[in-house]
Formats: sequence, C-alpha cells, structure tokens
Amino acid sequence: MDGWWKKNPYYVEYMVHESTAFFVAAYAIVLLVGLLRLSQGEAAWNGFLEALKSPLSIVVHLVFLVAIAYHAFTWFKLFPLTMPPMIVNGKRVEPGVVVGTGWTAAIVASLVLLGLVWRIAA
Amino acid sequence: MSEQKIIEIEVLRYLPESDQAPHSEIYKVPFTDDMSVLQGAQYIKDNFDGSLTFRWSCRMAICGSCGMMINGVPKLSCETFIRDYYPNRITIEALANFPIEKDLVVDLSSFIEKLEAIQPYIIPKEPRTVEQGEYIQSPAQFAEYIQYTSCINCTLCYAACPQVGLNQNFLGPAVIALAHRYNMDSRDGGQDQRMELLASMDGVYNCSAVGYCSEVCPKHVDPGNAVNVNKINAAKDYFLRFLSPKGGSK
Amino acid sequence: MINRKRSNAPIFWGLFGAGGMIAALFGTMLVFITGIAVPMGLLLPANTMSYPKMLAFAQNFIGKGFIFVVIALMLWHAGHRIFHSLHEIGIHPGFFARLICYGGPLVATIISAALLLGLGF
Amino acid sequence: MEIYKADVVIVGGGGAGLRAAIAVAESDPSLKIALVSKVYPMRSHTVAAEGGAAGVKRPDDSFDYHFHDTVGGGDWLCEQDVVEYFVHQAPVELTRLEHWGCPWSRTPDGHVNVRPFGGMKIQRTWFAADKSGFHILHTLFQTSIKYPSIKRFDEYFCVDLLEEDGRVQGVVAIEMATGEFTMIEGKSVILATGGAGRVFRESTLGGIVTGDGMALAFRHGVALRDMEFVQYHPTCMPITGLLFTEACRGEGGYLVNKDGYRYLQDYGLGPLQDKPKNKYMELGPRDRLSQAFWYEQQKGRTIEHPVLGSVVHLDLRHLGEAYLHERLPLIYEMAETFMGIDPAKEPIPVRPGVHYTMGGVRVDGNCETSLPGLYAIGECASVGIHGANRLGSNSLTELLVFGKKAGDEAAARAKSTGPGNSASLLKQAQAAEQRVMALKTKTGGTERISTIRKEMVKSMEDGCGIYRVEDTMQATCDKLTQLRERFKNINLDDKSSVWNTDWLMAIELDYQLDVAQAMAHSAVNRKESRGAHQRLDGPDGAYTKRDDVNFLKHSDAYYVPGSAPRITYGDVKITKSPPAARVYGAAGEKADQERKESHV
Repeated sequence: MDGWWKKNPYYVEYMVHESTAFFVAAYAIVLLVGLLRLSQGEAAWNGFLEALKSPLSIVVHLVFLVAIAYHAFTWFKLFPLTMPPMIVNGKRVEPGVVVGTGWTAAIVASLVLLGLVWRIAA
Repeated sequence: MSEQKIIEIEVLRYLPESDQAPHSEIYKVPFTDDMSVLQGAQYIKDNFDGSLTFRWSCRMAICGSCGMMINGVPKLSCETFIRDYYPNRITIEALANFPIEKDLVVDLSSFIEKLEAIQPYIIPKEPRTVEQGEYIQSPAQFAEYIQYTSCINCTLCYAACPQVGLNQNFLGPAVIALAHRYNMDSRDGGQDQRMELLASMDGVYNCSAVGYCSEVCPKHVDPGNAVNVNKINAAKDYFLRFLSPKGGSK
Repeated sequence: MINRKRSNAPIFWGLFGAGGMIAALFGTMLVFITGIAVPMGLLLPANTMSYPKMLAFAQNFIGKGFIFVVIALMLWHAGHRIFHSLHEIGIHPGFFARLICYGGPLVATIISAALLLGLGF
Repeated sequence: MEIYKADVVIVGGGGAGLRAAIAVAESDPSLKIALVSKVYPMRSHTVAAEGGAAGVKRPDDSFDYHFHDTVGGGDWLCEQDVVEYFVHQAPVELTRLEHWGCPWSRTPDGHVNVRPFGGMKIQRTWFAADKSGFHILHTLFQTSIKYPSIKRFDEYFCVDLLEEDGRVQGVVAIEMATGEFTMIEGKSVILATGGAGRVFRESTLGGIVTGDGMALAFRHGVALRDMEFVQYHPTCMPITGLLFTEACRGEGGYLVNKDGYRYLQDYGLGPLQDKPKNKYMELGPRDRLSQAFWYEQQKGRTIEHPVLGSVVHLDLRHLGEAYLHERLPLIYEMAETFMGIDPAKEPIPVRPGVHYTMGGVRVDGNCETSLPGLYAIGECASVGIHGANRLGSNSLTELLVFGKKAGDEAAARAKSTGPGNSASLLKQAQAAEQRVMALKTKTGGTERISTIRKEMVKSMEDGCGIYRVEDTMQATCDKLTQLRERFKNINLDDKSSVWNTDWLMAIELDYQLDVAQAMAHSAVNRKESRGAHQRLDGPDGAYTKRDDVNFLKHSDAYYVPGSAPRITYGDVKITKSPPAARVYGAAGEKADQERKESHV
C-alpha cells in the first residue's frame, strides 16, 4: 500500500483536501493563544494584536485563508457522498444542487458573520 | 471491415507455480474499433499463450466477472474499448487490494465472506404467505432502495478503496451498500440485526470518504453514499441505543 | 475474520463532522477577519478587536460559546483527520499518534473551557 | 482426493440451481446440500436475462391463455400436462420471489407490473426494468445465504457423474483455484448447468454457456431431447451477439428495413399497429421474427453496414429518452457504450443471434431423467414446456417452477435412499481424475483448442442456422466428426494446476463437441419445418412444412462412444390442445375466435 495515494489524481486530490486539517488545527491554535492572551489582561492582548500585524503573520493567515477556503469547497463538494439523499416531491435532488446549496450556505454564513462583527464593532 | 491496427497490451503476469513475483509481458494485438480490452485478452489467450488467465463471462457488463486494473484504473474489461487507448500502450493488472491467485485472477473469498455476513436477504417485517399476494410498495418506497440493488459484485469499488487496502477486514463499499439495500426495503425489518456489523470495528467508520468507489462503480450504485449514510445511522444507534430497548448491536 | 466489536468511532467521527462543518461555514471568514482584515486595517473599524470589545465578547454567553465551539471542534476535526491521514501514509495508529491527535484536542478543549470560565460572565 | 458427503448435489449455481437448493433446504433443514458451480453463483448466465418472467397476473388473463400461448408458440411439440402444471405454478413462484425481495417493477399503486412480450395474448411478463434475470439471480443467491445447510462449492468445475447400482450417487469436480479433485457424494444429483448456445458463433450467451450438464448426462446414457431446436433471438447486437431484449418491442419499439418499412406486416404478423398489440407485428414469436429477417436479407431489403454486415433497425426513438431510461436502462447503456448510439436519437442496428436451446436433458414432469437419482432443470433440461420454440419470458419462470419441483423431488429421494458404497465410488472418481488429467498432461499434440472451437462454431452457424438444408447440415455433421478426431490431438499451453483455464476450456470444448453433434444429427434427421427448425429442402419442398404425421414427435439423441449419436423418436403428450395452424396477427385473432366458438 506504500504510496498508494500517488497512483491516481483522484487520490492526490483526496490527500490535498485531507491536509487542510493541518491548517485548521494551526488556526485553532492561534485562536487558543489569543484566548490565553486575552485572559492575561490588556497588555498581553495588545501584544497579540501587534503580533498579528507582522508580515509573517499576514502571510501565514493568507495561507490559512486559502487552505480553509479549500476545505470549505471540498467539504460541501463531498456532500452528495456523505449526506443522505434528499428527496423532494418524490425525486432525488441532483448532486450538483446539493453541492451548490452547501456552497451558498457557506457564503451566506460568512457574510452573516462579517455583518455581525461589523455591527458589534461599529 | 475497418483497417486493422496493432496495440501493445502489457499484462502483469503471475504464475504461482513458476514465478516468485508478478512480472510484465507485452503482447502486440491486432484490433478493430469495436474490440474491448477483454477481447484483447481473449485474443492473447487464443493465439499467443493459452496460459493467460482471467475471469469473464457475459461480455455485457452485468455478470461482474471481468474487472481488472486498466492503466491503473479499476474497470470492467468488457466495456472498456481498446480504441480509447490507441496508440498508447494498455497495461492490465489484477484488481488492486486483493491477493492475486494467478495472472488477472484474484482471491475473492474475503469479499464473499463479508457479503454472507451482512445477512443480505429479506428479514420480513411482516411475514406474508403466497396466498396473500405480493407486498405493496409505493413508488416512494421503491425509490428508497432500488439504486442499491444494481450492484453486480464486480468488486471494482474494493480495488478503488484505499481503506480496504489498509484493512483487509473492512466490510467495504459493495457489502455495506448491499446491507443498505435491504435496510431501505419496506419489506424488510432486519436493520437492527445488520447494525451489529455496520457499527463494528470493521464497519462503516473505516471509510474516510475518499469517494473513489462511487466514481469507478460501473452501475452507478454509489456505494460511498451508502457507507456514509450508515455512519449517521450507526452514530444514532450508538447514542440512542439506551433509549430504544431493541437496539441491535452489542 | 471480521471484528464484530462495536466501534467507539461515532464519538470522534461526530466531533470531526461538527468541527468540519464549523470550519467550512465560518473558518474562511474568521481567518479573514482576525488574521487579515483587522491587522491590516481593511474593511472593518480599527477597534474591532480592541481589548474591551473582545473581553465583552468573551464574557457574553453567546460569544463564549462561539469561541469555545470554534476552537475545540476545529481541533477535534483536525485531529481526527490527521489521525486517519497518518494511517493512510503508513504511520499506523499507535499510542503516540492517538496521544497527539486526540489528546491534543482534549487538552485544548479543557484549557479553552478553563480560560473562558476564568474570564467570568 | 477430497471427499464431501452431501445428501443432494446440485451442479450449477444459476437461477434453477439456487431455487432448487432453497427448495431442498426448506423441505428439510437436516439435508446437506452441495451446490457446485464453475463460477460464483451471481455470475451465472441467468444474470444476463433482460425482459422478464411470465406468470398470469392480470384479471383479464387466464391459465388457459398462458397454456395456449406456450403450446402454440412451441408449435405443439410441448408436453401439455407439464405446461399445465407450469402455468399454474408460475404466479406462485413469482410472488414468492417478490417476498424474497426481488425488485419487480411496479404500477403507481404499488402492485407488481406486467409488460407485453412476443407471442402472448395478454401481457403477463413480470419484469425488473430490463435487468430481470440479474435481479432474479441476485435475489436467489442472496436468499440462499440464509440457509446454513447449503454448502457452496464456488468455482468448482464438474467433470463427471458417479453412477453405482444403477443410480447416480455423486459427482467429481475440480477446485479451479488449486486444480485439486473433489468427490462429492449425494443421493440425488440435480443438473442445472444452463444451455449450450456457445457452440454457435454469434450468440447472446456468456462464455460459460457450454452445455456441460447436457454432455455429462448424455455420456451416462441419458437422452438429449429436441436438440435441433435452437432459438435465434431477432434483436441482437451484430458481431458480439449481445442481446437487446424483446421488451424493447414489448415497450413499443419498431423493426424496420432499409426503406424504413416495418416489414413484419409482410410475414403474417399484420396488419400494422401503432401501439404494441399482443401477438401482432413486433410482438410476434421469436422464430417468426428471425425468419422474417432472413427473408428480408434474401430480398436485399436489409441494411448493408460496412462493419456490422446485414442488419435491420430497432427503432426506439418515438418512446422518448425518459421512458427508455425508466423501462430499458440497460439497453440504453449498452447501445451507448458498445455501439456509440443514443437510442433516443438513432435507431439501433440489430440482427438475429443464437439465444436459447429449447432441447436438453430429457426429464419427466418431476424433472427426473431416465437415470435414477439424476434430475435436470432449467435450460440444460427438456422438461417439455418449450417445444419447438420457446415463448419469451417462459424460461425465467421455468427456473423457479422446476427448480422448486426438482428440489422437492430430490429431497424426498435423498431421505428415502441409503448411503452408497464410498470405496467403490472413490475408485470411479479416481478413474475420472486420471482421464481428465490426461487431457492436460499429454504432450506431442499439435492442435490449439481455440482453432477447433472456432471451426466448430463456424460450422454450426453454417449448418444449423435459421434456415437449414440437408447438404450443409450433413457437412456440419461431417465436420464435427473430424473435429472430434482432431480434438484427440490437442496440446495445452498451460500444464499447471492453479487456475488452469486452458485445461478447463479444453474440457468444455469436449462437452461442446458432444452437444453440437447431438444438435446437428437431430437437425438433419428432422425432415420437416417446425418452430425454430426451418428447412428449405425436401422433394418438392416437402420439408418446408410441418409434418404432424411423421414428426409430431420428440427427437432423442443417445450417446454412442466414438461415433455419431443415435437418434430415436418419442411421443408428445397432448391433453387439450390438438395441433392447429400456428398463426399470429389478424389471422391469429380469427383462429382464437374460431376455437372459442367451437368450445361453446
């Protein structure tokens, strides 16, 4: 079984989307560190904010952005495989529709989140 | 007749009584545009080497015998055409993830054992006599399971599944799809009995949703979906079994 | 022989699925807000993540819950996936892999719960 | 040699064998059943049957109609008492299969649906889309798993029957994966090995359909009955012979010649119908449709395709893509995959191909042969329901009805019979082993089995086609005699033990040559035209007509070692349907009417 995942483009893509987990984990750890700094008081939190502004941090977050966006893309793309078939009016919903609904949900959720943050901040 | 062309077919040969390990042999096979890869293999057997060994029968993609790796992809050789590869070489090998018995013949006994274990028959919800006539099944009830009845047991999905390669005991796509086929049938009441295996260590959670099984399935059974839906069912059974007194699994 | 023993996977698979869903729905935008927009002063007000605002957010029930769910579930999601991937590339699930992949999220879950509780209401 | 002691041995794991195994298991769970099959049961050729299985279902249908359609379709060469039993059991067995999970296609109110088929007065074909055989086989295979008393010998190749004290007591088989021999003892043995259509070139049949069981029984002195009747299915894929089911026509498909003309109206099947009408036009019987193709070809009205040869068009376009996907999904897929044709947009080129052997091992209504303890069912048997031409969709039902019957009979026999003399049986088995091994180990031969096989199938097609004449039939008989000689001089490329398919195919070829001889000699001796056996010769064309005076008889072919088979004739059992003119279309309707009036 060694190197099985190199044998076929389908497997390579699978390994790529599986590897987004590293970036999800790394980002969650960044948030955990932020939470820790927040609990240590204002100075610590401000230090964390400063660190986020460093070019390295920006670059790393851009990488996270791409990886997690790819995770979202593939997560919903697999919905026809992973979710029970949806039957509407006695007809099975087409896989393309299921995937499209997932992607739309992700976009809506993102915009709602942005809107909420914007409202809280303003 | 159309013009005859020659294609190179590279076959992974393995004769257990004389070979230490599988090796490749290349045959130059004349073909016409209507010839399948299976017919290519038959040509080799008839004309070059009668010892070349492979399973085949119906030639129309319904008996499920003639699956092999064709240029690394699990396919039914009877419905894969030489013309689609020409002028490149075709490589044929025994199905991946099974032990090879000889040349293109693999040992399917583990698959059969799993298929038998899953109780692939109606365990009647309400038994019925012949005098009572047939069960009534609405179009909606019929639509629930019919797709999963199309499996021809060709085992291409096992050759496509890396998790089968990693754990030979994993029930695998086709067998889980077969269990699902009966679970979803309105005549059947055996879901609880089949849950024991689906929720077991060798059951549905071996799957990591690669999805290639459904991709290679020649009959559009979508076994990957059956496996994943049963992760949800098995999880329900796991968390809710204490609520329901008849929970199937131990 | 088929191992008929019941698998405990539903627990981990459930956490994996929930975390994957959170990450898929909110992950991208969260990274954009916390890692790019706010640090670079794009789009959002400059004080979006100021100490008072964040503290208030973390002291609010909903805010607290959100932070906890995002951190814990995304780690459970990632841990489970990485655990599988290790197995797939031939590093078979030994004690060490389990410790990292599931112990890590567990510790992180406890820490984040403790920190969030410590921040008060 | 491995030894296994069973009560009932079943050779063949297709629809009939599985149904018999279940019947034995249900009749007495203490009986040990050995199910021996050269392929995994779900690979058996039942899998390829498409259209469906006949059984009275609708209130406007009756057992009587099914009886008359069958007997008339068989050109009165049917055993009418057996047909009577068959038509009554058909709905019982089909319903039982529904209870076992067979996904029969349904009407909107949830009942099992039936479709029209060729030669039927009222539609009565139960179907599972166009994969009826596939679903029947998988349902039976999966149901058989429920019974622990069924011990399967998958991928075991049967090479001989064991006969002692005037009764059959077991079989000898090769485990294909190892090349080892196994003796399987049994108090009754059921042959369910399927047909022999692979002795022809262009056929709808799988590679495994090599007449094994027929040859096994034949060599043990059992008659092969009515072997000259070989059904050509009118709508097959050119070259490969793959089948486009009769359901294509049942659902409303047209057959047209090069002028786009529905030529069947010229062959006693008219007048022209727009919608499928039972027993008219495209819903005429198979033999008539294949014969019409032959005449069209003679008249130069077929389409001459540069690669495919002479074809006519099966036109499904007017049925629409959605309907085709629902009712004929396999046909749709096959046309697309194998021919690159979208049947919703283009007509499909078709021609007749060999499809079914009406004849087989002669058995009585209890499925028992003349050799005590030996039973035969399904296509390998001649129980007497098909006569000279099988009605489409009777064969799938036959598997069920007579599978059940033979299972019950064999079980009863096993319970009332004592054990055999194992030592003596083993000696016989060892002799069989030596004989079969010799085929593999012998050296110095010069013939390739593929060459002999190719010459055999070509010769059978030349001599025993849709229309037959003395000269070519005799030429085929002579050719087969030669090939029998040449077979002694074969040499195998593969001398190994594991999975030696070179060797197994040689044994199959040996079987096929026997069966082909029985067919060709039965054919040349039948000096009349009936059902699927149509002649163009005789003094003043005397053989072109049915001759009830001399040939309302079954032919029986008996094995004669080292020589041509001996052909004798036996009576046909007639109960309530005396031979009459076999007419379809408007003439058929008129004849039906007259029969009804004469009964009043």
